[in-house]
Amino acid sequence: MQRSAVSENGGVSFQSHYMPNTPAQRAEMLEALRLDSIDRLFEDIPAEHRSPSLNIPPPTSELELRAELEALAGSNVNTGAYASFLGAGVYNHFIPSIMKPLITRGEFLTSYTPYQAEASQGTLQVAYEFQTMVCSLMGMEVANDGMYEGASSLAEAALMACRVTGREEICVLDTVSPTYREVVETYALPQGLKVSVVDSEGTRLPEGAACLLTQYPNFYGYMEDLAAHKVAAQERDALLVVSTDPVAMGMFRPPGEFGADVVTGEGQAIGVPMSFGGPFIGLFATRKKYLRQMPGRIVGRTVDSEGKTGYVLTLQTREQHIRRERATSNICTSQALLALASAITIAALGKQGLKKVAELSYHKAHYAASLIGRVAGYSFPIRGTFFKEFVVKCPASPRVINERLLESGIIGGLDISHVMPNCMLICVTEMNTRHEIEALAGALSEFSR
Amino acid sequence: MQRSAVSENGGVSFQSHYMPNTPAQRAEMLEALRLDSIDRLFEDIPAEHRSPSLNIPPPTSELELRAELEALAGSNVNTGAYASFLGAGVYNHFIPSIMKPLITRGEFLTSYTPYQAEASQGTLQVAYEFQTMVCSLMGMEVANDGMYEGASSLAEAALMACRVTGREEICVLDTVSPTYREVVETYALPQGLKVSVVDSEGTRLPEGAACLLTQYPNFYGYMEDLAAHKVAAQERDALLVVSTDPVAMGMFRPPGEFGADVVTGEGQAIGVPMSFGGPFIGLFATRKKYLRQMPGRIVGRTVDSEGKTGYVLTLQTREQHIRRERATSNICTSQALLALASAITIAALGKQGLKKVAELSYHKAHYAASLIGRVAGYSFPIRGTFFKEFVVKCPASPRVINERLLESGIIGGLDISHVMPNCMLICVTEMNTRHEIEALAGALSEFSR
Amino acid sequence: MNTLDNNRRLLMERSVPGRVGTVLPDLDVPEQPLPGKEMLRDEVDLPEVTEPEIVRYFTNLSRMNFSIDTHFYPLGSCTMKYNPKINDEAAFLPGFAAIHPQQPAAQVQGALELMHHLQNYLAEITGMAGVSLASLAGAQGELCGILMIQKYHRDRGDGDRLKMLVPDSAHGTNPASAAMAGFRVVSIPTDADGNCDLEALKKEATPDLAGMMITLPSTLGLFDPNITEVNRLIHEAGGLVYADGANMNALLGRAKMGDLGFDVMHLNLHKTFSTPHGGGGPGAGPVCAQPNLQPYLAAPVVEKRDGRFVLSTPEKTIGKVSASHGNFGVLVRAYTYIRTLGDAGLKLVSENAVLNANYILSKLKDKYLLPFDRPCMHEVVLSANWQKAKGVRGLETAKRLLDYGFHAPTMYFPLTVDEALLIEPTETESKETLDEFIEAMRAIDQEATENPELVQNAPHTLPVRRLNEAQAARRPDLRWERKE
Amino acid sequence: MNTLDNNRRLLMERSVPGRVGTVLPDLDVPEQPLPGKEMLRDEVDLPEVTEPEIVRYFTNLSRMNFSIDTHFYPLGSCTMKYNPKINDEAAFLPGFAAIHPQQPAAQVQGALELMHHLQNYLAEITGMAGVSLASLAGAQGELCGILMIQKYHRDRGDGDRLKMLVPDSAHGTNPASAAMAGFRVVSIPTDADGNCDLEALKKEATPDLAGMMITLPSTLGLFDPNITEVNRLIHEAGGLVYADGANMNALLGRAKMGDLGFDVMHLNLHKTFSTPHGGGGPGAGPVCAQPNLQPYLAAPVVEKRDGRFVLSTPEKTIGKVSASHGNFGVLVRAYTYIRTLGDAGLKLVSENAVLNANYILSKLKDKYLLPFDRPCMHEVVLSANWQKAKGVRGLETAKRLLDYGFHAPTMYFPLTVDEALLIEPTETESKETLDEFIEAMRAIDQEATENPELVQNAPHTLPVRRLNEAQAARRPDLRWERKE
Ligand SMILES: Cc1ncc(COP(=O)(O)O)c(C=O)c1O
Ligand SMILES: Cc1ncc(COP(=O)(O)O)c(C=O)c1O
Repeated sequence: MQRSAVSENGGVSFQSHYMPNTPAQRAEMLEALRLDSIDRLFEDIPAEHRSPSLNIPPPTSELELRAELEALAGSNVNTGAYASFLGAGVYNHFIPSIMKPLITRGEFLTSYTPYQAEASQGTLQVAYEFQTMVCSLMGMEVANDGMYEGASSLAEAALMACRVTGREEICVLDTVSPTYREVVETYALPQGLKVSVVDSEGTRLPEGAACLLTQYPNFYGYMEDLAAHKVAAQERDALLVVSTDPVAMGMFRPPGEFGADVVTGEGQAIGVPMSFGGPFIGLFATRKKYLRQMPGRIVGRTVDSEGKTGYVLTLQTREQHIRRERATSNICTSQALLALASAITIAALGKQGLKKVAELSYHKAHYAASLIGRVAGYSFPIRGTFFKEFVVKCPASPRVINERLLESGIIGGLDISHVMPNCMLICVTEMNTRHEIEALAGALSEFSR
Repeated sequence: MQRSAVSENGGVSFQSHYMPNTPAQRAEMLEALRLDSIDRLFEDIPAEHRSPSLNIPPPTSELELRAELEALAGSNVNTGAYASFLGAGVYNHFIPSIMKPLITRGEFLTSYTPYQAEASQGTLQVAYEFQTMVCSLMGMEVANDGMYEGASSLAEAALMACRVTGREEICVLDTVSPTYREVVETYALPQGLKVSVVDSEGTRLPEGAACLLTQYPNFYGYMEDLAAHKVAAQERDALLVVSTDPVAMGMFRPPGEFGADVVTGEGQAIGVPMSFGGPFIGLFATRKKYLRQMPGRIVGRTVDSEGKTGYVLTLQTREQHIRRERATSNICTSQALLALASAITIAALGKQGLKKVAELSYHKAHYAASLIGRVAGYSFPIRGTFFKEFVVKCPASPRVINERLLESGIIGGLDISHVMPNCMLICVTEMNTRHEIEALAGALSEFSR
Repeated sequence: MNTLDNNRRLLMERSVPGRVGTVLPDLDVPEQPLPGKEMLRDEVDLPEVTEPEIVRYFTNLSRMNFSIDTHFYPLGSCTMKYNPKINDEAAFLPGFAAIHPQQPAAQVQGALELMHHLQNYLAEITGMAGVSLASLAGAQGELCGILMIQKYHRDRGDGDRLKMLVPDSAHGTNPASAAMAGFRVVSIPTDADGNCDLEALKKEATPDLAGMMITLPSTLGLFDPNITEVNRLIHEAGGLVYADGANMNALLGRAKMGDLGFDVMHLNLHKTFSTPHGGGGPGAGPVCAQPNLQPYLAAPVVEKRDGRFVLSTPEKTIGKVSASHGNFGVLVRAYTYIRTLGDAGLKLVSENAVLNANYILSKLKDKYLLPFDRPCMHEVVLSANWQKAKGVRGLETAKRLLDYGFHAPTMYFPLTVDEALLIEPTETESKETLDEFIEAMRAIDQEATENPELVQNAPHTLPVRRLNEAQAARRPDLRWERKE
Repeated sequence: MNTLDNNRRLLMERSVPGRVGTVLPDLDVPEQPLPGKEMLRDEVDLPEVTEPEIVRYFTNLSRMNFSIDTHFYPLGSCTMKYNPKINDEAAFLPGFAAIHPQQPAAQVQGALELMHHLQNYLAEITGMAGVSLASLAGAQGELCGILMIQKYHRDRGDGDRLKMLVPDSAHGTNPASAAMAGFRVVSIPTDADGNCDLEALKKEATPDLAGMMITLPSTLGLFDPNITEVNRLIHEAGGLVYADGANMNALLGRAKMGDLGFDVMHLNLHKTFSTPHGGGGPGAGPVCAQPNLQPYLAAPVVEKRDGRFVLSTPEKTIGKVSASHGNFGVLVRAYTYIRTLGDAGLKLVSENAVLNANYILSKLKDKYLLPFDRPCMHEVVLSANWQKAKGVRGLETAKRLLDYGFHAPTMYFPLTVDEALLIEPTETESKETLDEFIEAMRAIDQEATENPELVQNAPHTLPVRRLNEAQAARRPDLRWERKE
C-alpha cells in the first residue's frame, strides 16, 4: 500500500506509470495555453462542486495488487480444480490453447469498433468469418457480428419479430430458461409489448402473436420439436425464434432446416471462458428478408478503389449512430473480442471437431444418466431426447446433496427446486472424465433411498 | 489417451493438427515425385535400421494433456504460494505484467537469429537496446546480446582473458560461487588451461595469471573490494573479470568504475522467471579494445541503401559460422528471448525503479538479518557489507530447519553446510513482505539455543 | 502472392477435407444410443484447417489493425486510453476465469467481494448511492437507467410522463435507448456557446416530461456551466435527469454527478476505466443511482450480509438485462485499474486528459475551425469546414491521418457540427505524441491547399485503399458462400 | 513522422526525466543503515518511460519481424516448424515457472518427473542409453559430447588422441566446439554424390584420431548411405563418433542414431521438438549417449530411486556446463510436444518434412542448379549459380523472396556449395504454401533474366532497404551513447 499521494488541498504528488506527462511537461503545456494552473480548465464546473473528496484507496503497486488479486481469485472454488456438472446456459467446454495468445494480441485487444475500415481490416475480416460460421451452425442465411449474450439476444429477436410483424404479443414456450424469459420481459414489457407463456405440449399461439420463442435444446436440456413449433407459428403468421446452444449444432439438425425465422444463442460454449457469467457473445441469425430489421453490427465484403477485396461495416442505417431513436436497437459496443475467441475456436474444432465435442458430450451425459438412473431414489421427470443436460429428481434436497458433493471435489448440477421440486439439472461435457462421472454417481448413491 | 495410431507394420493412421498435408495431398505430391511410396525417400537409410520400433506413448489430446501437465506442475511447491528465501544466483524479483504479453508476441517468439536483417529489425533493435542497457548497468563500453546464463558466461570470459593475454592460468577468488567455479573448470581444464583458487583476503595472483575472476556481490551475498582486486590483477597484467547481479547495479558502484576488464552476470534477476533454473540470460560486457575477442552475437547500427537507420548482426567474423574452429566461441543459438524479457523489465523499472528494487531488497534483507541476529543461537560468520543475501550460522542443521519452515509456508535459505557447517544462505528481496520476514525470524527462533 | 493478398483468403477457402485443428480425446465411456437420424444433421459446413494455419491467419489479420498498443488512437467519445496488461492478467486468473455464474455464493466469495468493492468505488466516484454492475455496455446501462426512471414515474402513478429530452449533440444510443423504453424523444438544441439551450428546454418542461438524458461533459467536449440550472429545471417539471457518464474521464476526482443533481447515470468501464475495447467490445456499463432510484436498479447487485457477500435483487428492480451478473471479466479489469491508480492516480487522469485535449485545441485552432472557442474538457471538436472550402472533406482528412500513422478522430459526430472531427487524446499519451499529431494535422491542412488530391485519395499506405461502402450496402455480401 | 520512423527512436531517446514505468511498493520495514557512499553509485543511466510507451514501442518493434506465426520461414538447418501454443501455456504454469532450481527434490517432484520422462523419450527416439538435459543449446551439447569423448580416451590412457574429424559441410559450431575442447580439427571433404569421401577418411584414420563429428542427415540435406561404414572405420581406428542431431527432424521414427553406430549425440529441442526460437534462443541441446559414454554425461541427470526422482551426477561426468539443470522451460515445451504427437505423430513429422522438401526440390530443379541430383531428406540445397551467371547473386535472390512475403532460405551455407540456398520447409507447412513459394522462386528466376535490377536491389517492401553491413563492421556502433 502506498502512502496517499493526495495532499490536504487536493494536490497530487504522484507520478503514474500510465501517464507520460511529467510535472515539467505539464507546466510547459499550461504555458502554451497561457494558464497559471490546471484548475483553470475546470472552471465550468460549478464552484461549490469542484474537486470533491474522493474516498478511494491510495495507489497500489503492481506487486502488492497482484498478490491481493491472487488471494481474491484463489478464494473461489474454480472449475479447473473441481469436477463440475453445472451448465444451464453456461458451459465448461474445451478451449484450445491458441485462443488466448491470439485474442490478447494488442492489435485485436486494444482496437475499437472498425469505423475506419482501412485501418481495421483484421477486425472486419474476423467479423465476416464469424458471420459465416454462425450461418453455417444455425443453417441460416445472414448473421450479425454478435450481441451482448444469449438472453438479451433472444429479447432483441422478440423485439425484431414485433417490428417485422407489426404485432405486440411475444409468446414464450414454457421450456425456455426462466432467466431468459425474465430478460425478454425487461426488454419488452416497458414499451407496451405483451409476453405470454405457452405450453410446450400441443403448442397453440394466440391470435396476433408476433412470434414464438423457443429454446433448442431447451432449458432442461431436451431437444424441442421445432417442426411442430414451426407449424404452430405459421398458423398465426408469427415468426419462429429459436435460441440455441451452438455446441448442439455439431450434431443436431439446425433450426434453419426447420424454418426458423430468427435464431439466437449464447456463443460462450465455444471458446469463451465462463468468467462468472461474462463477457460472453450473443449469436443472432435470420433470413435475408429480415436483414434490414436485424439489430447489431454487420460486416460486408466490398472492394477498394483499386478493386481489391476489403471489408466494411455495412447497413449502418439500421443503427443508432445514424438512425438514432428509429434504430433497430440501441446496441453500440458489443462483444467483438468474444466473437473472435469463438471464431478461433470454431476454426480449431473445425467440421470434425465440433461434431466430436457434441458427440462426446452426448455420450458422456447419457452415460451419467444411465448410472444415476440405476441409483434408487433418483428419477427422470422429463421424457424426450436430451443433449448434454438432463433433469434428475433427487431423494433429498439438491442443496444438501450439492454441499456433500463439494466435499468430494464435485460441483453438482443446478438446483432447480424452485421450478421442479427436488430436481437438479445436471450437465456433462467432454471435459468430464469417466472417473468424474462415476464419482458423481457414486456420491449421489449415498443419498439413495 | 488416444488409441495408438501406429499399426503393426508401422503405418500411421492419424491426422495431426500440426501438419496440414492430408493423405490425399501426400498422394498428390508423391505422384509429382513419381514415387509409389513415401518409403522410397528413406532408402538411403541402411535397410536393417529402417523404421525401428518407437516406444513412445500414443498421441494425446490437448484436453487430457493439459490436465496432466497441470497436475504435474501443481505437485511442485511454488514460490508464488510460499514465502521464499532462496537465492544463490537465482532470484525472485518483481516481473512487470507487460513482460509476458510482449515476449509471447509471435513475431518475437517464433522468429530466429536475425540473419536476414531487413526482415528482423524488431529483434535487432531490441538487441541494440539490450546492449546499451547492459553497458549502463555495468559501467562498461561494449556488451553482447547475451550468453546462455551466468556461469558459462563467466567461463567464456575466462577463456577470452586467456586469449587476450596469451596466458593459461585462470585465478578464481574463493568467494565465487562453487558452482560457477565448476563450470569454469568444465570449460577451461580440457583445453589445458589451469584454474586456481585465490584467497579473498590480501589477494595476490601467481605470476602468469591471465585473469582474476570475482563475483560482486559474491556467492555469500557480500560486496567484494573490487578496487583491491583491480590492483592485484594489474600487478600481474591480468584481466579483472567480475560476475555481477544486475539488481545490485541499481545501488552499488558498477565494476566498470573499478576498472574491470570483463563483466559478466546472470540476467535472470531482472525480468526472467526462475523456471527451475532456465532459460536465463548471461550478461557479457567488456572494453572496446577487447571487442574482437568477445564471444556471442553483437548487433550494430548502420544505414540502408537510402540512408535510413537500421540494425544488423555485426563483427560476425568472430563467430563460428564464419571463423569455424578459430571462432571466439562455439555459441550459436543463445537466449535472445530472455534478453528481450530483461530489456522490457529494465525499461519498466527504469532509472528510478531499478534503484528502488535494489534498495527495497537491501533494507529488507538487512531488516531480516537484524531480527535473526537477535535470536539466540544464530550468528553471522562473515563480516562486511552484504546486499540482499547473507550467511547465518544456525543452531541446528539447516536441512532440519528448512523442513520445519516449509510447514509454515516458508521456503528457507540455501543449506550451505557442505562449505560452511550449519550455515544457511538467506536471500530477501522486495517480494518478501515484512510479515514474511517476521514469520521467518519467528520460525527460526523455535530452534533458538 | 505476398502475405497480404494471401491473408485475404478466408478460412473456408483454405479448408482442405481431412485437416483437423485440434485433437480431441477418445470416448472413455460406453457408447450410448443415438437419437433418430431425423434429429441429426449430416455435417456442419465448417472449415478444416490445422493449428499452424489458424495461428498464422489470425496473427496476420491482427496486423492489419490499428490499435492503442500500436498507434495513437484519438477516436473522440471512445476514450482510447492505454489498457494495462495487469488488468488482463487479473481477469485470466483461474479463480476468476474458470468460475461458473451459478455456483452458490459460498463458493465465489472472492468474486463477489471484488464486485462489492467495485460497486462502492463507483458510487464514491460518481457521488451516487447505489450501483448495479449488471449492464453489459453503455447503451444497455442507458436502457436500464431510462427504465428505472420510467418505473419510478409509474410507481408514483405518473405513468403519463412519456417524453424524454435528448440534446441534439447526444450520442445515438441516447435517443435509441429512450425509444426502446417506449419514450417519445424530443431533441433539445445546443446554444451558440455549445451549452444546452435553456429557452428551448423551458418550453419542453411540460407535465408529460419524464426526464432528460444529458452527457457531461457533452459530446462536444464541453462542460455545461449551467448544468445545475438545467437539472433544476427538469426536476421542477417533475422529470428526472439521466447522466450519460461515458465522458467521465474528464471529471474523475473533479466533479461528482451525484453532487450536480443527476438522478441516475451509467459509466463506461471500457472507456474511463481502461478495459480493452476488443475491436468493439466487451464493455460494461454499470448504472449508479441516487437513493430515490436505487431500489429500481437492474438485478443482481452484490450485498454484504453478516460478513458474507450475496447476490440480491433490488426491491423494485427493473429486472434482469442478461442471463448472468454482468461482464465480470471486464469488472475485474476495472477494479484492478482503480486500485492501481488509487485516489491520487484517478485525479491525475482527468487533469492530464483535459490538459492534453486543450493543448491540441490551442495548437490547431488557427488551422482548423474551432466551433466553440472556449477551453474544452477531455476532447476537442474541430471542424474541417475550412479544408472543405478547398475541396477536402473531413472524412478525407481523417483517412489521410492514417497515412501519417495516426488513427483518425471520430468523424461527423456530433451531428450538430459540420465536418466534425472529434479528437480525444486521453491522458496516456505523451506531449511528444501530441506534438507529432499536431504536426500531422497541420501538414494535412497544408496538403489540402497544395495537393488536395493527395488527401482526397487517402489512405495510400494501408493494406487497402479507400473502400467502397456504397457498394457494400447496395449489394450486401455478408458471408462466404460455397460456389456450386 | 509515421509509425515506422517513430519506432526507430530508442528508449534513451524517448526518456523524459521523472517518468516511471512501474510503481513499486513503499518500504514496509524500518530503514536500515546504508553502506558508505564510496560503495554506492549516484544513478544508473537507464530510460525513464511509462508503461504505455513501452508497450507500444516493443509491440511495434515486433511488427518489423518475420516469424513462423506470420510467414513461411524455410531457413535451412533451423527447422522453423510451427511452435504450438500449448507448449508455452505449459511452460508458464506457476508450478513450472515459479520454482527455484535449489528447492529440495521433495518440493519439485513434478518437475523432476517431467525431466525423467523426457530423458526416457529422447533415449528411445535416438536409440541411446542415457540422456543429460543439461546443455543449453546445440553448440553446448556438442561441446559436452566432445568433452565426453575426450575424457573417455583420457580415462583409457588414450589421451594422445588429439584429432577430431569434421566434414567440410559441417555447421560452424562443430569445428568450433571441437576446438574449444582443445582438439585439432581436420576437415573431411564431401564426395561428388554429397557423401563422406571415404578415401579421405581412411587417410585420416590414424592413431591420433579421437573421433569424428557427423551431421546426419548432413547439412546438405542428404543421408549418407555409407554411414555405418563410416562409423565402422572410425571405430576401427579407435575413435568415437559424435552425431550432430540438429537435423533429426528427418529421421524421427525412421532411424535411430544409436542403431547406426553413433556413440554420442545432441538434439536441438528448439528445432526438432518445436520449442520457439525466440529471435535467437533459448534452445536446449540434450546429449544422448551409448552405455560406454553414459557415465560421462554432463551433470545433473534425473534418476528415479525408490520411487522418488532425484538429481544426480553421472559417475565420470565432464562436469557442469551451467549453474542450474538445463533450460527447464524449453524442456517442458519439448515434453508437451512429444506427448501431443505421440508415436504416430512423430513418425508423421519426418514423413511430411521429407516429402515437403522433396516436393520443392522436384519443382525447382529445372530453374535452380541442384548440386546433388538425388532425393533429399528434410531440406534441399540449391545453388543460385545459374542466376549468378545472369548477374543475380544468391543473396539477392534471398532478399527478393522477402518481398514476396517469404523468409529467405539459409544463404551461403553449406560453404561447400557455391551460392547455396538451403531450403527447409518443415512438416508444418501446407502443400499450398509450398506451391506459392515455388511460384515465387520461379518468378524470381524470371526476374533475374528480365529485370535483374529488381532483384539486385531487393528488398523493396520492407521497413528498411538493403542494410550496409560493411559499414556496421568498419565503424562499430554497438550502443546508444549520450551526446555531450
Ligand atoms: C457519449 C456516449 N454515450 C454512450 C455510448 C454508448 O456506450 P456503449 O458503446 O458502451 O454502448 C458511447 C459510446 O460509444 C458514447 O460515446
Ligand atoms: C546442423 C547444426 N548443428 C548445430 C547447430 C547448433 O545449434 P545451436 O544453435 O542450438 O547451438 C545448428 C544450429 O544452428 C545446426 O544447424
